[in-house]
Amino acid sequence: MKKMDFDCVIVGAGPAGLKASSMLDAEGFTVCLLEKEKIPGGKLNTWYELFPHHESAQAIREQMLAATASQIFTSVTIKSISRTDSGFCVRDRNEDEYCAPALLIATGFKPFDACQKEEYGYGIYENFITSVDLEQMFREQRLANAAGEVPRKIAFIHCVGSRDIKVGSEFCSANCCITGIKQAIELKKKIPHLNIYCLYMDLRLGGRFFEDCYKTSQVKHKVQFIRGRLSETNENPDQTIILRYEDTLAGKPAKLTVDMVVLLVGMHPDPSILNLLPDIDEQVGSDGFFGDGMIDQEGQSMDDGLFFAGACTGPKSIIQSTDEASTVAFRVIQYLKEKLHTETEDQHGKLWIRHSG
Amino acid sequence: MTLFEVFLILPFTLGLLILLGVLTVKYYQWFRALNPRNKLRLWRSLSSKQTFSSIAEMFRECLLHLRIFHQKRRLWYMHMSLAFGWFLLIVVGHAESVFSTGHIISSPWKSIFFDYFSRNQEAGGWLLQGFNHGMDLILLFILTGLSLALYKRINSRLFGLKKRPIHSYPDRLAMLFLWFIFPMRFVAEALNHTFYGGGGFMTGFFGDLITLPDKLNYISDVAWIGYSITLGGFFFVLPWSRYMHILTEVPHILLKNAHVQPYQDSGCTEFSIHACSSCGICLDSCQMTNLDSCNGQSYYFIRTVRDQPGVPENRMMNCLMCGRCSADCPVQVDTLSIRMNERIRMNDELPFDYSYLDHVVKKTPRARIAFFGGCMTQLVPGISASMKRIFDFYSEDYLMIDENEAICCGRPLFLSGQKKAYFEIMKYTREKILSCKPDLIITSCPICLTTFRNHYFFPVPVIHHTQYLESMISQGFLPPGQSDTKTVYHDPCELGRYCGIYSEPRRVLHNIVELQNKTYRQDQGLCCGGSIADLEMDFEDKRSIAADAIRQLVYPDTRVLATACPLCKITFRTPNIIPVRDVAELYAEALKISIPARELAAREALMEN
Amino acid sequence: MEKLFDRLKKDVRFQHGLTSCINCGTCTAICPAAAIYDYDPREIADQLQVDDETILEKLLKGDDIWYCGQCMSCKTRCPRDNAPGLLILALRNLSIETGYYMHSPRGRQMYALKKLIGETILAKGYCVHADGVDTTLFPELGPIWDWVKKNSEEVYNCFGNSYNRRGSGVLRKLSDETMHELNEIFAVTGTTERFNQFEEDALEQAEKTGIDFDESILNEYFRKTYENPDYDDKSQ
Amino acid sequence: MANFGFGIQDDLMIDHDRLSPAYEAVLEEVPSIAACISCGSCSGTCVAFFQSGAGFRKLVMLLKNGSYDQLQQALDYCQFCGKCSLVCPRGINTRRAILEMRKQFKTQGHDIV
Amino acid sequence: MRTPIMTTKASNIPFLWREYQKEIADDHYYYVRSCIRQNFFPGAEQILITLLKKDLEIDLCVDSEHTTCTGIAYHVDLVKLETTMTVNARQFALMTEAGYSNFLVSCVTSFGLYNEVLEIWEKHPEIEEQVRQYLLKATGRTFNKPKNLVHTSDIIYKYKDLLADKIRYKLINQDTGEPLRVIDHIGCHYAKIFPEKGVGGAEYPSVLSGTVQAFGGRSIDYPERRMCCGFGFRQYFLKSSRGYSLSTAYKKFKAMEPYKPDLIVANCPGCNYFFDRWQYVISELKGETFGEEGNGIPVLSAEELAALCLGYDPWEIGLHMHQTAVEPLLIKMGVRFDPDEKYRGFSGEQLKKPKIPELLKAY
Repeated sequence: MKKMDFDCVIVGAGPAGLKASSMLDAEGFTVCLLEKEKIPGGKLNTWYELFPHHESAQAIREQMLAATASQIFTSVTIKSISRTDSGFCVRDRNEDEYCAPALLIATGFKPFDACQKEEYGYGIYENFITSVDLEQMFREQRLANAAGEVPRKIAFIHCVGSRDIKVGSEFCSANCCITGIKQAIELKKKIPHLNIYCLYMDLRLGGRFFEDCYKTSQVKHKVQFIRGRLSETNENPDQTIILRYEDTLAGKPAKLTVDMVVLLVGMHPDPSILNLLPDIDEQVGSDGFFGDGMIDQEGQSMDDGLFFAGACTGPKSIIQSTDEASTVAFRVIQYLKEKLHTETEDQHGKLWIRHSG
Repeated sequence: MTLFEVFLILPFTLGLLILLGVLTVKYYQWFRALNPRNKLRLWRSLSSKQTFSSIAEMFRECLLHLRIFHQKRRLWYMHMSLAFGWFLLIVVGHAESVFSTGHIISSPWKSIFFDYFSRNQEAGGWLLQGFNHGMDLILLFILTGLSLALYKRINSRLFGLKKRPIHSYPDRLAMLFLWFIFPMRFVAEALNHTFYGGGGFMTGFFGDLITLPDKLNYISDVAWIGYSITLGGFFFVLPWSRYMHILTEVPHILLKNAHVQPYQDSGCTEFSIHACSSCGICLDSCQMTNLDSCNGQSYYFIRTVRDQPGVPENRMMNCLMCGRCSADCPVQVDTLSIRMNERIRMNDELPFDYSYLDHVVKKTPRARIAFFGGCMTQLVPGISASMKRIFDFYSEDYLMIDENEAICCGRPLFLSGQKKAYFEIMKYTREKILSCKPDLIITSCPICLTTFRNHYFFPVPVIHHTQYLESMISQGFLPPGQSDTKTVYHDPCELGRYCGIYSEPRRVLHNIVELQNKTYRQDQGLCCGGSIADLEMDFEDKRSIAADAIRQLVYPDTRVLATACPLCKITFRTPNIIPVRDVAELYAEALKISIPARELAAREALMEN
Repeated sequence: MEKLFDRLKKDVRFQHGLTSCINCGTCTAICPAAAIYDYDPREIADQLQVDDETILEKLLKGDDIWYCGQCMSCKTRCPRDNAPGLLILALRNLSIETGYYMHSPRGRQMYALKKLIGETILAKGYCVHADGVDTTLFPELGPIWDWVKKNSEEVYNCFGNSYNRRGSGVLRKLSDETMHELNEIFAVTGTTERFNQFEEDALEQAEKTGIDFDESILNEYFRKTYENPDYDDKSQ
Repeated sequence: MANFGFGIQDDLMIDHDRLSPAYEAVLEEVPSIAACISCGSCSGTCVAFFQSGAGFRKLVMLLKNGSYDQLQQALDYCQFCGKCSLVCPRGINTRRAILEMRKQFKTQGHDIV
Repeated sequence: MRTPIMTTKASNIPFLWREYQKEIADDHYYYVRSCIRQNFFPGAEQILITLLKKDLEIDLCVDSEHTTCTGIAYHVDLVKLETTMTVNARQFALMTEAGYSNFLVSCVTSFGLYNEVLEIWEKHPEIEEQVRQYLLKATGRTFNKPKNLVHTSDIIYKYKDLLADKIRYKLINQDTGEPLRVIDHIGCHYAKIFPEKGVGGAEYPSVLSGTVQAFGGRSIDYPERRMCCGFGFRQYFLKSSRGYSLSTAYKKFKAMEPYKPDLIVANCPGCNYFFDRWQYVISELKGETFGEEGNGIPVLSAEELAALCLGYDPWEIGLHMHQTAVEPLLIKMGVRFDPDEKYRGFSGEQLKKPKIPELLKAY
């Protein structure tokens, strides 16, 4: 039960949070990062290598941690967030209070729970994994199917939990396509004789060098791309999986038997923070992500000191969220400067101390 | 004749006999293989005065290698010294023996080993001395060439060759013998001088340097035998090596001047490929030599045809067929035809079915000019659009034959070796074009033009659109507009080397823009790299060739690269270095007036009334 | 003449059946018909996305719409909540209303179905009735069915004892009032009219192709359409 | 056996487990076909398309799916003009590939599966 | 200037269909029969009534005046949508007049159709209004929409545990003590059209598998499990396209073969019929049978299964009208039955036995 005062409280110590904090304390503001996990780094802790250049996620994480001087509180479970006259107060489970004029939400996203897409059989058949599970496998260096054997045929399923009204997510998660291709290449590097198939509807490879990845995967690694969305799956007695889909380029139903299926799960908004925030409804878009995604960033609540950055404002790659984080951080700085300036009119010392520090 | 002499002569004579034997057999077979029409051609030209010019050419090319002289001087000297020098050695040597012995007819070895046989006869006056010195001079002449040849192995750049050809094993063996022949002769003669005197200024001088006790005089005999063996060995290997060209060039020149081509004629092909001296100049002229991947240059190709039954596909298909190699070839081997033969042999039987084209060909309205754009032009609509505008301007009665329904001229099929399919397509295309009963056929695609000229046998003239434009200008219809855009013209392979159209486009351009390369050397045009003849090359390679060609073509201040082939235009676009325009497009721009002359006339008519 | 598409759009099944198609093919993947015929529900949905009269007319006159087996598996799968199965119903309905169904051999089979099912309904109030089906029309019914038919009274009366009689057991006879009501409904809602249309069109077709045609259920025209719709396409 | 007037029809479903030897062979010779993104530029420009109904992208697809009969028919229509190779955004050497396919079916005929 | 943003979606909260339970009323049902079942499996129709009335003491109204729902005619495009809706409306009217509000349907096609009609009315009240007009004009009747619409298999599922306590024979192989391997097939129109109308949704409906497990059997998952039986309405009714129906069913049989099922349970009269008869046809056409030693795989409906387990006499349930013999199953389960009674008629006389198929065994 202690009360701590900062200039800015950042919820979520993922890429966005860390980036923002590093920029803020470079400006001399005192910042605290609240992280619900045991260690900071957010999703960087779950990824193995990052697209498109296969950089090590761990290395990036270390860099980002090194870059920030802010206080990081881990294993923090937020109980409530309240708006005070001097800004915000975040109270966690053991009644500690973190108060600041500015609050930056960088809670990131939540991978789609593939169990919801029942016809795909994740959680029912053993040889189904999600792209997140695969990253885990990579990090543990054990690539094997349920029977513990090295797979010979693997299928990647695109758009799982994306662009699908039946699971209430009509948006495109934007990063699964490239993730799948990246993982396919990594797999092929580790298991040369592996046959890899990608079942896709469209390949949305907007980012820089993504197309190169795609072409490499085709020509160099012989990954086969089949245009058609998975419709249903079944398990054979030998635990291999039959995939049922249409080869939409041929206009005929098709089937494929594989040892293992990787579901490229979409990026969904994390509802856990939703109900904690004050006047939340007008902060959330129809897709459940924060903000309105307008180019006119004023849409983000400049006036009241509540800011959002990273994948909590829509599906983003790491580089995109850090970019956004820095822009938002800049706005936070402006906000704080104005606010503190107005404060200094009654108590001068504060400003002096602040800027001497 | 002593037993030793027999030993001395044996290797040489044996080699010579085997050589002559093999040669007669081979030549006889190849001659038999000539197809009757070509045989006839040959006889005709032999019985005409054509023969004399052929003989002159033999002298010029086989001995003096003048074509090389025009290209690479150092290389020329190397080749010439060896060829011409040896020739002289034989002729003068014979003369010498004739003079010394007295009888005109003397056994060859008498002259070959003259110094040996003329031992112990004291110097026969100043004339014989002169001969000795002359022979030494010739030998020196050859040895200088030889030393160059040796140096070429180390640094071919000195001779202006980017890449040194990698020879096959029989070639290397033959070369080894060849290299030893003249040094051996030199040594033999020198030693001969040491013990028995004679010889000229060089052999004499070196002979005097060596001082050995007389009882070692057999060394010189050994040297002579060595000489004989190298000679014999060389003769023995020759028929199975590239040195076959030394003799085969003679029939090759005769055939060439009788206009006998290797295309679809195995006999002529044999003569041609054996006439190739593997000098490696074609490696130099081939634009693909810069690509590390390529091994299809004519040098390697012809050697493979010569040495092994089946030619590996990539070697046969990986060629732009731009014709630069045969243009530069000192022996003028028709590499393109030979390549076509191989391609046809491989792919002629592939299945096809063009019956559906029956529906395509339909009656078209009559028109004076039939304009055939060709497939490639369809991808460059600018050309046909401009041509339309030009035709309208000159109020021509024309018809765009393949505007709506494209149909291929068939050359791509032909170049890939699918001859049967090609002639099938040709039927339809020909019919379609003639369906409008034109007086003149204009095409904007050099590829089509080549085919039309080679195989279509149209009853009416076929010209390229640049020729049409040129005729317009020469008739005095100068386009009103004249821009000062600095422009470089690129000669498309098929327009230049295949159809010999160089000056027309230049004259046209000269009248509408500021042409930077008015002067040109026939046959030296570069290839854009996009040739449909090449079936192996990756896109990246094609692009790099294009980029390379552009760099060679343009000047720093060049604004536009003009060409007269849609395919060149497309290919040059890929490296994205400089804007590429077709002559037609530039011409159309030069016609600033948008109202066609026809309408003008109509208006004037109105005014009058 | 009202545009075909406007008529189609009026059909509630069309409204429910098509929001927008992303051509993912989940429908075709599990479509039993697509695995057996040259048929692709995705394509049909896709074609209907644009208001193209000619395409629609081609569909209505063609064979494709008659291949669907109405299992509705497609509705479950579609990530955009379309239902090609419903579209098909709407299309077939329109095809019949416009008379285009006569252009397709498979469409023409409507007559056979009317004979088999339609008339049973109006006569007995059942879609299928034991008296109407036998192993000549439906050989797969098997020997057991011959046995049932032979002793229908004995067999069916075991279950409610009201076979073709008033009562509440199986295959009971429906009261005349009920049958009258049923016929009324058919008349009021325009299905009777449609039945007559089938008859007339069939007669016309039969005359065109010179095939015997009469009121009896098993006339030659019925047999031909029932057993092989392409009978007359053979000659062409 | 009894005759019911109907029978068990065979399944038209594409089986992607079945390998296509011809595809492997062509891929060996022309690796660039793996880069096909089925954009259809080739079909759009093909001079024989109105007849064959199969541009290069469809040829590759048929080859992959092992539907050789269709493929062969479409192959025979090709005029080899090479426009497809010029428009291909992935710079695939289409003409070489088609030549290779023709070879495959000349040597092996219908019976390869 | 701030743009208004919509509020967050409820559908973002995760939810598993498998655990989904639909609402099933406890009592007071108005019962409508199935055309196909009355013809081919009349026993199932009849036994259900006894089952509900006797064993579950449910108040059930068995009306003699309801007609077909015209479902088949509707799906073969014979009758217009309006007609079908009006006929269905008439059934509702009868229900209303009888003073009931829970509608019990025995046919899955009808079940789907009723649901669809209600859905349409829900979305388009004007259509409902029009249908009311039609009905009034044609019959002078009015109706209330049913509060609760359930399929017979739903009720059996609802009371499965209650029944499980009463049953005499479990789904257990008496010789081995192993639970019987049961294939469960759900009629397509049960949940595929409206997942929320079926127990467990469309992908893994537990309406049958749940019952089977409650009765001690083991329900098995196999490829093509969710595939249609192949009825295909017009595809089946026209001989020319009947191959569609057969081929689809054949595919399913081939898929389930490796799992050696002892029994197929379906909740749709049509599916029952096809699985039963196609086995016979396949045996005749291809000389191929799927069960052990040429017996074929017995096919039961949910009602028949429940009744059998409860110890009713197989012939009272009408199992003798199946083409694929059930005796092997009865023996496995240890059901006591009298073979001589099999072909006894209503009047009590012993009827002449039916012909025996060439390959498929019959007793």
